[in-house]
Amino acid sequence: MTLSLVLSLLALALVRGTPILLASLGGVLSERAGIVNIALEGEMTAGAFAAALISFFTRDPWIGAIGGVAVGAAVGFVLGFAATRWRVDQIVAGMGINLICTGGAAFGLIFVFNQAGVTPQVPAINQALWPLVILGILLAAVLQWALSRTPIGLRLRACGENPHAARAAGIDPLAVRLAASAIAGALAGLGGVFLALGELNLYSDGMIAGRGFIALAAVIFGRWTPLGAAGVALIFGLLEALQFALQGNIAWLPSDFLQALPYIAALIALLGASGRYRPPAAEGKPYP
Amino acid sequence: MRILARAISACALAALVISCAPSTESGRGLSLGMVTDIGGLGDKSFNDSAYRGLLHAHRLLGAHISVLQSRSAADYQPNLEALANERFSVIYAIGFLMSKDLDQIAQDHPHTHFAIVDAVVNEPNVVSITFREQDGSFLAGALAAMMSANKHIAFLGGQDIPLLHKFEAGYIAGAREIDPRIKVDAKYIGSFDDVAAGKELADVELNDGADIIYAAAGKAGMGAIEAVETRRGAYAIGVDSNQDGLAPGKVLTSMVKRVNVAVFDVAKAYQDGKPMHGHVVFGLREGGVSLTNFKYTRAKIGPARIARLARIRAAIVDGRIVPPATLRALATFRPVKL
Amino acid sequence: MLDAVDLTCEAGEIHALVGENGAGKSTLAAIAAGELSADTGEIERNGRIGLVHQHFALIDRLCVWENVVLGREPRRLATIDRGAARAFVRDLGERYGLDVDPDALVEDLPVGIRQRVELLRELARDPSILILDEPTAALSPGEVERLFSTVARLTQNGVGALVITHKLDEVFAHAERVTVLRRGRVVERRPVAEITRDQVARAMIGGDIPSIPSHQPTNGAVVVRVEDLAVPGAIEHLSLHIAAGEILGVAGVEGNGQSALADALAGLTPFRGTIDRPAAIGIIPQDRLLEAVIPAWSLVENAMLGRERAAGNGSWRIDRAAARAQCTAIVERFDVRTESIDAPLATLSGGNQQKLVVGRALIDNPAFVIAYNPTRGIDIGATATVHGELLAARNRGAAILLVSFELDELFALSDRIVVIARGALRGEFTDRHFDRDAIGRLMVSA
Amino acid sequence: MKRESMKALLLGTLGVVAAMSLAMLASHVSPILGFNAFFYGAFGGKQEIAETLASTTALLFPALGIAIAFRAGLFNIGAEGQLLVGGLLAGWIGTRIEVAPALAIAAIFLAGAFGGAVWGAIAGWLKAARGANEVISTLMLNFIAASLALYLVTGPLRAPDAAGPELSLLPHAYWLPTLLPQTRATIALPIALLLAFALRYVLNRTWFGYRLRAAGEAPEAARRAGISLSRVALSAMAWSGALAGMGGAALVAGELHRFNTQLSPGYGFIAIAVALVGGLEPLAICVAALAFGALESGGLALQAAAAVPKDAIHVIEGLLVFALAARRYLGARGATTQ
Repeated sequence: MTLSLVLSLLALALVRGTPILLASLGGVLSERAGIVNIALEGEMTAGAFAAALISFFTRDPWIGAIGGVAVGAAVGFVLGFAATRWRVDQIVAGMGINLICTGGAAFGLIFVFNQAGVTPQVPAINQALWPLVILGILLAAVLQWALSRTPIGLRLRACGENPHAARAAGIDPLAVRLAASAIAGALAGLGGVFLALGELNLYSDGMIAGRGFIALAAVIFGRWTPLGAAGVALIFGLLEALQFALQGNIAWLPSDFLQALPYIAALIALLGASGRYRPPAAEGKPYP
Repeated sequence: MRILARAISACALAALVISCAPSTESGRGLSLGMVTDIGGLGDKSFNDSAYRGLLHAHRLLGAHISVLQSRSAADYQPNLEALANERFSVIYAIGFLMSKDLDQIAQDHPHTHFAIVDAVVNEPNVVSITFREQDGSFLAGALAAMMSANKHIAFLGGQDIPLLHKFEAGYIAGAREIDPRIKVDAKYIGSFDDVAAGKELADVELNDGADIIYAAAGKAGMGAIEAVETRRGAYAIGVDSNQDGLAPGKVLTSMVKRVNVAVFDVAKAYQDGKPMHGHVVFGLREGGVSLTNFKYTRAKIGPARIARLARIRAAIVDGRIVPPATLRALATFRPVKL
Repeated sequence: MLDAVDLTCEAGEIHALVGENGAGKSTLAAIAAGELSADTGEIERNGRIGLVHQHFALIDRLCVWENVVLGREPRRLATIDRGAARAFVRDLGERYGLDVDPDALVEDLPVGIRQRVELLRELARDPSILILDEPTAALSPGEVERLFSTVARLTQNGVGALVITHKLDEVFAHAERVTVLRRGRVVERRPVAEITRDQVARAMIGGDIPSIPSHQPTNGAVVVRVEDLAVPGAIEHLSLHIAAGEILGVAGVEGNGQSALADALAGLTPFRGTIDRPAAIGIIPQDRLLEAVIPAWSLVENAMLGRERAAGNGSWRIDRAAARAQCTAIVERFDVRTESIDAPLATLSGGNQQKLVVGRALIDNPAFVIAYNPTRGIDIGATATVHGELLAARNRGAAILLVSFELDELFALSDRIVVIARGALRGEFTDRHFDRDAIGRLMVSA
Repeated sequence: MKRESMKALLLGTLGVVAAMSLAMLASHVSPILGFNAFFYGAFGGKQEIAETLASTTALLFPALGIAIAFRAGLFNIGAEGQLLVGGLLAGWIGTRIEVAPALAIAAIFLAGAFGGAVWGAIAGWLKAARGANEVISTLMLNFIAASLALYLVTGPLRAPDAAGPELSLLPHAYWLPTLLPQTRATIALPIALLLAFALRYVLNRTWFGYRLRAAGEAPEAARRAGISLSRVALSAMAWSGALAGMGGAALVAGELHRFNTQLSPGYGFIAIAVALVGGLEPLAICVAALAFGALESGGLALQAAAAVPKDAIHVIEGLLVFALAARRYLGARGATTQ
């Protein structure tokens, strides 16, 4: 294998991994604040759809990108609000949000564009693909640092571990959780923007294709740390890239097996990790 | 008590049922029903193409039309059943996966006229429409081989299933017709929906040195077109619908599968009182499959190559070349001296 | 919970608040510290009231300094000034004699140290009054002395200390005034010098102190034998034996291998060495809510836990009539006060919950019983019932391993006491000749 | 029933109705017409009721399975994969055996249960032996199941007559007997209902169910009481998968009459919502499954009559999940203020 092939493989791994990475960072934030986030898939969908929609009407992809992030944040806010103020079971709320977002986007296509399945081509920010990849990795580092080194990070962690103790220290756990959930939505939305406007120039039903759930796995595999989750997301991207590269080159290996390769690798990794996966102590528990 | 509460809550929805009454279409005049496969409308591919045929019939023949989309294989049967019960004149099953369901329903509704695309159902009231995708793909492969500067081309499939092997086998054979030693990569995305993965996989093929990509992957195939857009000297070939306009100049041509023509023809024949029956094959000769007219790429391709394509097309039409329809047949395919 | 309580704590005094569990002490403390709000009445605070919780309200997976500075972090630009935070914790520790490594993870710390962290956290907020809720429940005698010397240092600096406790020894050794709370009302308040122990005790329970059945000499064969036990990270080379009709008390500071010993004997943790014990075994776990019961479930369902197959008489289905009968038997014999055996266990007081747990462990007359802090956090009446039942089981011939952090309890019940420290036995006291000072020294020996 | 609970319930229902009306108005359909179509589609006639019952059945099996795992404290999101593997094995066995129909149907269900159980048990074993997080493992196993099924049906198990990713039709005699003639409401529904009662009995009346609930409710207390959490994890996941796998078998033998890799439109995921809305109580889950089944089949009819897209029904399902979850909150608050 030549150096250029290796480099292109790594480049593909980064592109493939970044949307998962962005969503998983959101997952880390909200879960460290104590909110289980299985709504990442829906938030990515909402972000991607809104970005394409807004870019189409404003003809300005940057407004579209910002809009996608904002809509992702709004969805995250709804999840956070339901989980904190209404005390709705967080998994139930996440399920509901996933259903509403995927269905809503499909419906929006008909309603707005009067065509099913896919938007027309919209102005995109393809030139920002690599800056976004770098932004993702930087964000992981910044969040890692912020969680361990800043007052906000400490308070966020405290709310995920023991909201009662946080309350006693003068912190409002509900506000922190709500904010974390909204930021998580924004990050997942950015993941959707990356796909819709960074890599492509459209929204298409089913285009998120389970990346939000893979991001959730990255959160857990990465042991609820930003760098860990980012690493897992990128390794996953690398496995996918390998799968792409190997297809057709190993005649006796069916493509279906290769397509399952990243998931099989994840299972084997689980075997070896012999799981001391401890989620934040108060995760999923409503407060007060 | 809690169970009771839940039961009542579910029943509250049901309480609104009382208002219901049958809303069956009266079905005067020509009415056309269509059931899509899982790809659904918006696949930029054969469901959309069939829908265009339906719209055409609506405009030209004044037909009432209705489309039901399916979310899983389990939806085919009820969707077909629902249309049959609403007494549509002609009911189209778009996709080979519906053949077994249609067989049953056609027997249950002997007075309804059905059409199925991409499969053969042997019932008197069913017209089966299949296409010789390998023929059109053969031409696509030949064009790709002629256009490739690297002598390296690629195929990008949605899922690794027999239907797509027709595209793959025809494409590879067509390329070998031009250059027996040409390198052809064939990769499958594993999905018809994941547009980003389509683009990424196309990028892999381009990085490996391929410069022409034939994408038979429904919506996901749009990713391949995006992938070639920013690459100098790289081109894509679209599939099913005319995708040349998605990236003018970068899509050499599209291997159009004219489901719309077939759909319209079936409706027209029905209205004229001469409904089609049996197995109708749409190949190159019937205009069922063809390459587009190189609207944006004619200059790039040049008259010599276009003339050679015409010669190959003629050879397929008169049977001198028989493009392989399976990967097994591909193994024994030998280029024909024209 | 509380009814027209008034209480003052003055600067520089140690004020003891005593009462049975459930008398309302913790509620009062929470209201005073502003964590709960009262329906009527008012709290007048001169400065901040700090509260050191009974069940420490620390964040386990943060380190010491993070817990201490949470909410008022020293900053350098946008970040936490970690150097300053560590120095702050160290200085505070030195000033009050509370020696803790600022970078240690709280969950790795033994209970005694955690309490210091909790103290530090409150002291960091410059309280004018400090409330300590049951501060000595899990401390060794030495640590208790140390705690009170810290408190004394605080009061010298003008801080008022309200110490909630039920240990009268501490009241008479350290406090200046004592307030007795019973059923949410103040029933006695006097300077310590003007009241006797007996008067305080009577005020607490509103009557005579229940007596514990006496020890009858027994002479059974050895039924539990542990040889050269080792549990990685907790215990090394530990050997002991327990005879039928004997209560073996294990004294030690929490976190010195007691849990590993109990778990190994119960078959819950892997170990090396040999354990020879009867198959029939009754277990009273240490943390009731986490390890022993399912609070949302009914008494009947809780009474079955661990005995669910027995409730079906070997069949795969549960015989509900038999299960109810057994639950009723436990409720009656062990004096569990409840309106119904179908009520959720959470509706019962801690003492009654614990009586059910003890009853479940003893009802089948097991030959071997492991009792881990069997009376932690329950009232005197329930404590007396539990002690009585343990002795009754002993007198019937059961071998009992009693792990307790309350020396008084060990002295009252044990036939023999072994002292455990750092995962090994450090001494043994037989024939009920127990030397409090010697045991205290062994508990902290290396 | 408490007044607050009633009020919240009414509000939730009104919310869903309002959302549906908005959706219809947005697609230029009169809500009266739309609701008419919706309820007619769900309950309007024999065929419609049968379709509702068929969707109910398809959701009920995996929802009951999910309830088992959730009650044991295991977040099994792998019902989709378990259903697929169960269906695959059922569809394969059904084309391989030649015995009396009753025996064959039993064998098909057993095969489905076995396939699903194996797939669930993998995650259970990973949890029991290695402490692996079941969320990740079941999620990964979903993807693997999809790839495995596609490989097997297009590769080693490929049927000679198959055009797509599916196996041959089951012999007609092995098709599940129907409840209503000429419909897809089959005896799978009473089987599922029976299973719901059995599950309720097992959970509440047997020591196995007791251990399962104890392990889910208070794992540490259960462990200290001598209940092996590993064994519970393994058996709960196996039984959970078995029920989901039987759902696959029911789809294969009752609706499609063959295995197809696209046999489920995500029943395994929607069933999570069904199980949660039913509060993980088997009998309440039956009611919830009926409500979701009506939504599914009514939604399918809605797209025919009112051109509301097939996925829009997910919005309504999501709102229903939210409304019921919020109802529980409002109900709980009502209880504490009394």
